[in-house]
Amino acid sequence: MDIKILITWLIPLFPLSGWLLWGLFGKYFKGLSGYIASGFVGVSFILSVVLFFIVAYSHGFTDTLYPWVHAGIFKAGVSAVIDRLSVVMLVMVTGVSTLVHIYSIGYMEGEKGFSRYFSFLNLFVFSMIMLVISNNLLLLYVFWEAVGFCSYVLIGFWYEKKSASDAGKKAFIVNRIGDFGFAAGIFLLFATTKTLNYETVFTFIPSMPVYTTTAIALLLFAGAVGKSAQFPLHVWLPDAMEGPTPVSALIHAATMVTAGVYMIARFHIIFSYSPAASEVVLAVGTFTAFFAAFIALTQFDIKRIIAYSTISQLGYMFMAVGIGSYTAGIFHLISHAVFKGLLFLTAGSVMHGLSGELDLRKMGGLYSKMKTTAVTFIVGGLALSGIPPFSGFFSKDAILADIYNKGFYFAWAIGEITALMTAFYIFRLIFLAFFSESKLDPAKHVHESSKIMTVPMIILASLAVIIGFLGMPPFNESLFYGFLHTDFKNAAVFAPAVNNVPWYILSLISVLMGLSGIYAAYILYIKKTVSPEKIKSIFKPLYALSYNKVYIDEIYNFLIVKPMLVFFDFLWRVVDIKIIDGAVNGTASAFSFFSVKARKIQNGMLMSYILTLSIGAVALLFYYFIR
Amino acid sequence: MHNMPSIYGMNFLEKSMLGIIPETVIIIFAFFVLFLAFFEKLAKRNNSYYLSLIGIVFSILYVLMLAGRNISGFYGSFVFNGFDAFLFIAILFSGLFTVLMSKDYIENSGMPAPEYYSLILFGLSAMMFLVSSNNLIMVFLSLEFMSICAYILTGYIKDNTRSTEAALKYFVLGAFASAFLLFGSVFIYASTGRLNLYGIHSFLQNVSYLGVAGSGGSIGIKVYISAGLILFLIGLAFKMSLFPFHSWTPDAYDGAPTPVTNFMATGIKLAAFAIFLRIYSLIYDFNVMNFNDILWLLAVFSMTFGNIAALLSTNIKRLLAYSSIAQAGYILTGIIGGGFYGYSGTLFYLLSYIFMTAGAFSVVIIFENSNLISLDIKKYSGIGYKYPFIAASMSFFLLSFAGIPITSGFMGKFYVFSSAVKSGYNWLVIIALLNSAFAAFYYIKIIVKMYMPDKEPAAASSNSSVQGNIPEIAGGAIDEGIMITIIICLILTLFMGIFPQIFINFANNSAGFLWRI
Amino acid sequence: MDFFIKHLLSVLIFFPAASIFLLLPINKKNQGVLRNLSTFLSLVELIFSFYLFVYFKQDTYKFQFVEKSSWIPSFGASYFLGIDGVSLFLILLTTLLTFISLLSSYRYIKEHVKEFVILMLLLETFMIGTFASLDVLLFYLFWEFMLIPMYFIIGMWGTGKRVYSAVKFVLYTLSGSLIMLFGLIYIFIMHYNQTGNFTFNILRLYNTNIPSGLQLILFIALFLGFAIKIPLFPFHTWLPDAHTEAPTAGSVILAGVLLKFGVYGFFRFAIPLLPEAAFTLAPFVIILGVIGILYGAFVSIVQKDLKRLVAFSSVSHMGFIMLGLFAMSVISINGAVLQLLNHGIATGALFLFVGMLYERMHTRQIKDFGGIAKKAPVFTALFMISVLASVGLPGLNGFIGEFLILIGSFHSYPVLTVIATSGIIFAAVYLLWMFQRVMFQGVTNPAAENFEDMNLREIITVLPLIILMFLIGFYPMPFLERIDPTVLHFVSMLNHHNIVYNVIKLKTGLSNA
Amino acid sequence: MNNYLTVASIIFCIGALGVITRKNLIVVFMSLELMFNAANLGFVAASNYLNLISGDIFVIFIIVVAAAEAAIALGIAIAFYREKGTLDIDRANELKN
Repeated sequence: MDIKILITWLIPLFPLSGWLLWGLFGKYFKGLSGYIASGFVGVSFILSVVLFFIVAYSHGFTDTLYPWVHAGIFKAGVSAVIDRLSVVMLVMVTGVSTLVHIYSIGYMEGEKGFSRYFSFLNLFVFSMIMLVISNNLLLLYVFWEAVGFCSYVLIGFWYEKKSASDAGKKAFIVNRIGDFGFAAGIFLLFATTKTLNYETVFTFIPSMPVYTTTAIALLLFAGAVGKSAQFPLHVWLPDAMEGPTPVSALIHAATMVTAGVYMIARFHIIFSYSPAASEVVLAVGTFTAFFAAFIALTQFDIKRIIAYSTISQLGYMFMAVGIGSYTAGIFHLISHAVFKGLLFLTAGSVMHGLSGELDLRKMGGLYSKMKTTAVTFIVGGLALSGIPPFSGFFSKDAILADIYNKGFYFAWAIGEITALMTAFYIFRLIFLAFFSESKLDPAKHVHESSKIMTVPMIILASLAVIIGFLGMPPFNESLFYGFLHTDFKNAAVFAPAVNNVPWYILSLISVLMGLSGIYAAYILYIKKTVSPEKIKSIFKPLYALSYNKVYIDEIYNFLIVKPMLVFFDFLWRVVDIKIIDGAVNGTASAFSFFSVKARKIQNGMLMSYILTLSIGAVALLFYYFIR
Repeated sequence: MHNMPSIYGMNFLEKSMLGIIPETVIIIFAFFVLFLAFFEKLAKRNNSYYLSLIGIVFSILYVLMLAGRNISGFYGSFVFNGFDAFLFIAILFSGLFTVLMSKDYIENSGMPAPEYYSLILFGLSAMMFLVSSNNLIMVFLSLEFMSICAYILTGYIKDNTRSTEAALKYFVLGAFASAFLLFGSVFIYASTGRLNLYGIHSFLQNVSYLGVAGSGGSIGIKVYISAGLILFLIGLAFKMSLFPFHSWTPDAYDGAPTPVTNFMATGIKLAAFAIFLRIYSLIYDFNVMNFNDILWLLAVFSMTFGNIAALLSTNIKRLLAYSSIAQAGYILTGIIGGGFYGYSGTLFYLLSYIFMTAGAFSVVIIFENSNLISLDIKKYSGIGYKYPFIAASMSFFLLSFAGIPITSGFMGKFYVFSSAVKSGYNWLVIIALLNSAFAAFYYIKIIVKMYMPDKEPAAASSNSSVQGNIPEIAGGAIDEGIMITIIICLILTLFMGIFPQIFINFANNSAGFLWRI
Repeated sequence: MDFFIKHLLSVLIFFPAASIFLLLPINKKNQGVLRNLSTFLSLVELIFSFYLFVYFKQDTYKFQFVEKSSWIPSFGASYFLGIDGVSLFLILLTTLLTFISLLSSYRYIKEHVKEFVILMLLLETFMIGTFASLDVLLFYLFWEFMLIPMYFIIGMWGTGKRVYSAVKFVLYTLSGSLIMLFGLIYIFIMHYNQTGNFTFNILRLYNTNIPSGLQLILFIALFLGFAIKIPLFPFHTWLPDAHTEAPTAGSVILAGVLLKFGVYGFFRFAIPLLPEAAFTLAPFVIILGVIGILYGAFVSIVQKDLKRLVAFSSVSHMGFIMLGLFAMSVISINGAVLQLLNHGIATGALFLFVGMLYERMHTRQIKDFGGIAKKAPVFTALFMISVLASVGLPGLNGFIGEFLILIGSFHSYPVLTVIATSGIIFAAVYLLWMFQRVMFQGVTNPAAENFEDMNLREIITVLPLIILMFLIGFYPMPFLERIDPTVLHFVSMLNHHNIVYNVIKLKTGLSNA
Repeated sequence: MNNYLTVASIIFCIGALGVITRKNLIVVFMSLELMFNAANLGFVAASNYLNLISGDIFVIFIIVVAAAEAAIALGIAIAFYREKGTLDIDRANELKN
């Protein structure tokens, strides 16, 4: 067996075996399972790096492990596609996972169900890897749902909390709604092309009528909307913060939620051949970016703020893939994975330090108490708000510059405003948590987290500093672009560059946006020249809207969930029991009624018997003779 | 027509006698049994019981000896051929069962045994005469003979108001019906001038060749013979207990001693159907009148009425009575289906019918003998656990009535229904099937009572839950005669349900004799 | 050995019935012996049935293990057995589930153990016979008598309104199958009128040519019989009652095997005998199926009784199967057949778990549970796997079947398929919600405080099903490659009919013009 | 001969009506006899018309049978009277439904 193929299949094998081990024999391992699990993921990280270089210096390849489902003309195997896109994703996924695993050892210390946690974390890594390398839509769909399942389990890790198990259920069901569209897309694709294998499908796309392509693309995008928590299916992600923080870092920031972006990049041919669909992607992305940032402005739960910022950053990525600059999208995906993972881990460390406190209003002045955490957090924050030289700057500007140059000015404007808001809310968080005077009760003993937690944070922070330079502007001469764009060369160019404003002007604007956001936060929360209360009172309705997350959950509840339940109850109590079953029992009672009547004939009176007999006789004679 | 000459040609007395040997044997034994009554000592114990059994067995042997012969005696007023052989066997079996199951019953009732058994034997011989009779006089005589025995047997238990009342009703209605039969034969005679069935047959044939009896022709003959046939049919329909001539059935079945009920349900029905089949097959070929749609009506009404009435009845004997009305409807379906296939189907069904009925009644008798249990179905609750074998066989017979597969009932139903479909009576079959669907309800109701007493199994511990209201069989032991009956019926019902081929062959043979006329 | 393989089907059919005679002499007092012996016997049966799997030639659609001997010549009925890829797996499912349900009822069935085990074995005989028989009369014999043991099982060991449910079950299905009997008799007679000899050999009856109009009527007659068994949407009301009141073993067999007979009947009899009618009426059947999918899901959401919920979920799943079958594409029928197995496995497992819950807490009301996950991790894990299999989570068996069904049906019925696909959402809703309320959250019912985890016997009971879930989920080829040839042949046969049918229609159209 | 038969039919109907309407057991039996005799009349007329003897033979048999039946009838009537103390047939209503 060829070495690279061996490597390819070893990468998912390790987490899989990890899952089985902890799942079956978890209780024999106790704390050890954490280290071994991290080791497993680490190994597959190293392997993926090796694979990365193999691919970088040779070329991509595909391989089929075994034929999986063959029914009639339907053929799908367990097969992998290893090209530059997938290796990049692989390195990112396994890398972040490794760090999160290590971090979790400290974070989940002494948790009941420690092994269960790691088993499912391993299962998730396995599923994510498979999702990235899968070579046909069936396999993709399988692991598309599998990761959703993992997140369901991990969100509901503390299942005894109703809120937790609710959140898990919500995540799964909302994802299912998206997957419904995704599945429909796959059906349509199969109905038109009679195959689900990537290369074969892609060969069909250019010759396909554009409306079909659009339909397919939009249906697939529905799946992405669900998975990547875009509006209107974003509702599950904030609630998902009920899960352990490392889970949020890994699944709900770095990897799973970006699967939607990856999927679109993977199917760039389908999307690029349907401008309309891409328009929709762009629109949804833009709106979500703005909308989520707007909600994030006024939240007080630090994890929720970061969650909303994740949604908004994903919006950026969709903007990117929506205008056909897939490389930029992926680049932002990578850098975002790094700094958002960092932010979550640090937030987790804050929680850890405050023994589970999440409310900003009960924090403050933590800088002195937990320096490492604070510094790394600030690094993350700077990266998020796109201040050079942090990675966020390069990746976000690559996107915004592309958008401007391709002439989507409105989207660009929104993007810039969002950048401002982003900088504001993240620094609002930083200032309130770390710098403003302490509001937490002195009884609580605050402590810096243990090494095993801080080391991954530091690694990620340093990555957040350096990784950006891979995309050194001008972006389309950068290292990353050079490495990846070859995969997208077959994409149809539906949005050509209309004007060529040099990158530094645009970057300047966005940097200014970021800085002004930070400054606004500064004067509001440190200098206090303007009190937040005042702002609040000025924009009261807006504030209320933002604070209550635009009432989306409530709307869904009242417009969809409640009426449905009522309707279902009606179906059961009335249609099923009353009407259908009533008919069945009705016939039975009808028969018994007749029976009573019939036995009346048998009344025991001899005369009436004779009468019946002779009437019968007469009737027969009559019946015959009238005919 | 092959044996027409033998009908009008010279016959030797021996040959004639040969034809009626089985009946003769039975009658002789009947007289023996009757004589036993004169000697106090002999009347004690069960001599008469065993004697009548021996008689029946002998007669069966004779039938088997004669089987395959084709005899027509006494100037054509008797025939004996495969058809008769088959039905003789069936009738004798029903007599055998009746005798077997009545030992304890008669002892409990405290009535003298010899007369009883002799009456049963006389009744048997009458039935056999009826089956093989080939002349309107003989039909009438043997019918009356049979009925008189039945009347007496029905009212046999002295000082039992129910029994007497049943006899009364049965008698009045029976006489009324046979008056119809008689008047019918008047018309037939008046129009054809023949009393011999073959004679009538040939007459009709000639007439139909002349194109008279068909459409047009001398209306007189047509009207007379049709009226006669209808009246005749009414007379027989009464014995077959078809709606609306059924009304005696529930009361007579209810009031009569249960073995006698069994006798009526199996023997009399069998004989009536047999003679009807014979006459019908004679007149069927040339549509003197379109009998079938009248029969169609009768069948549909009978099965529907029977099932619906049985649905709520709580007395098991009445329930079986109603169900027998319904069964008559099903059997009639086969006759309507007609043709070789249909007739053999009918015969097959009749055969299976006597076995299941006899079985069911013998189970009823078991619980009647142990005087602790009445005929009320409620009292059957929970016997499934106390008497597993009896209850199981009872359920099996009931399922056979309901026509569930692997019982003979299913095969019979399938046979007659397919014959009806074959001759295009689809609606009849659909109605019949729907009927058997909801007929299943009341059969199952009894099984429910036996196996699923209305208390939570969780509540009471394993066996005490069902011990409570179950009767002890008097003296613990069940009469072996009844057990033999049950076992025979069980085996045959099962066997006819799974491997019916051999019985189908018998039925085919006898039906073939009908057909060749 | 050779003889054994040659007559394997007869052995499989009559071994359980024969083993009853082993059980009869045993005194009903010593229940342990009865239980163990009967379980062992069913295990032996299961092992026998593996031979079927091993010696099954997978590259042909022809019937295998054929046995033919004369039975009732004058009806042309013969003792004609044989299996193809479809009935093979259904028989395996039957033997497996019988073994499992016997094993599962050690604790549930406390009284009349003897009667119980005897009835179970009897039932097994008739179920296998139904799947194996290629002679219509033989099939009908097995098919209809099967009701009786099931009826006793529900009525004698059930709970609550058990008698009502049992009687309802029998009468409902009986009336259906009697109508069906009419249809079968009619075809039988029709074949006689055309060829002049009676036969019940299904392969011969396939060649009966029946005018289209008549086919519709006959199809409806057969349809009633099978649709009630499935049960298809408007005929489903017997199912919740029967399922709810039946003992665990009863529910497992009922859901796992008895519901399959309806689909099997369509596959083996209704569609091949009356192809034109099948093609004409397929849209209506599919619409009923899709209604069933959504309706079952909707109603399950609001159920308060665990078993009732699972019962309605069966309605929903069977809807998928009907969709797949009547879409009449190779892929979808493959999926439908696979889904038959999946439904048997997943729903059977669910009923087993519900039964265990009932044994421990003596209630089936969802509101009485909660917080069990903390007490019983193993139970939780296995229960969750079965729930997810029923939800149709990828990687477990349920997914493959549903996906094949949907992707196969989409081509001919896109809209209906999409509507049906929305069923996967609601499946997630009702099952996960149920799971959450039962297993997660805090303990509300004190009875749950000392909820003991599964013991070894129970684990052994469900383990085969769990393993199968993963096996079919990750490597369904052993199943599909045996099913596929049969289905291919089935569809090609139908298409042939269809072409002829269109030609006729064309001709008539021309003649009319 | 039609007239004979008509008369016979009329008598038959009268008999039937008698059976239906009358309550007294004895009268009912008499009406039954009447019906039988109507048949006799018909047979005699027919055989006379057709110049056949078989009808007359039948009549003999009928008379015999009627006698036998009368015996049974009286037996039952006596038993009934012994139990009920009356001959009103409406009192025979123990077996019903």
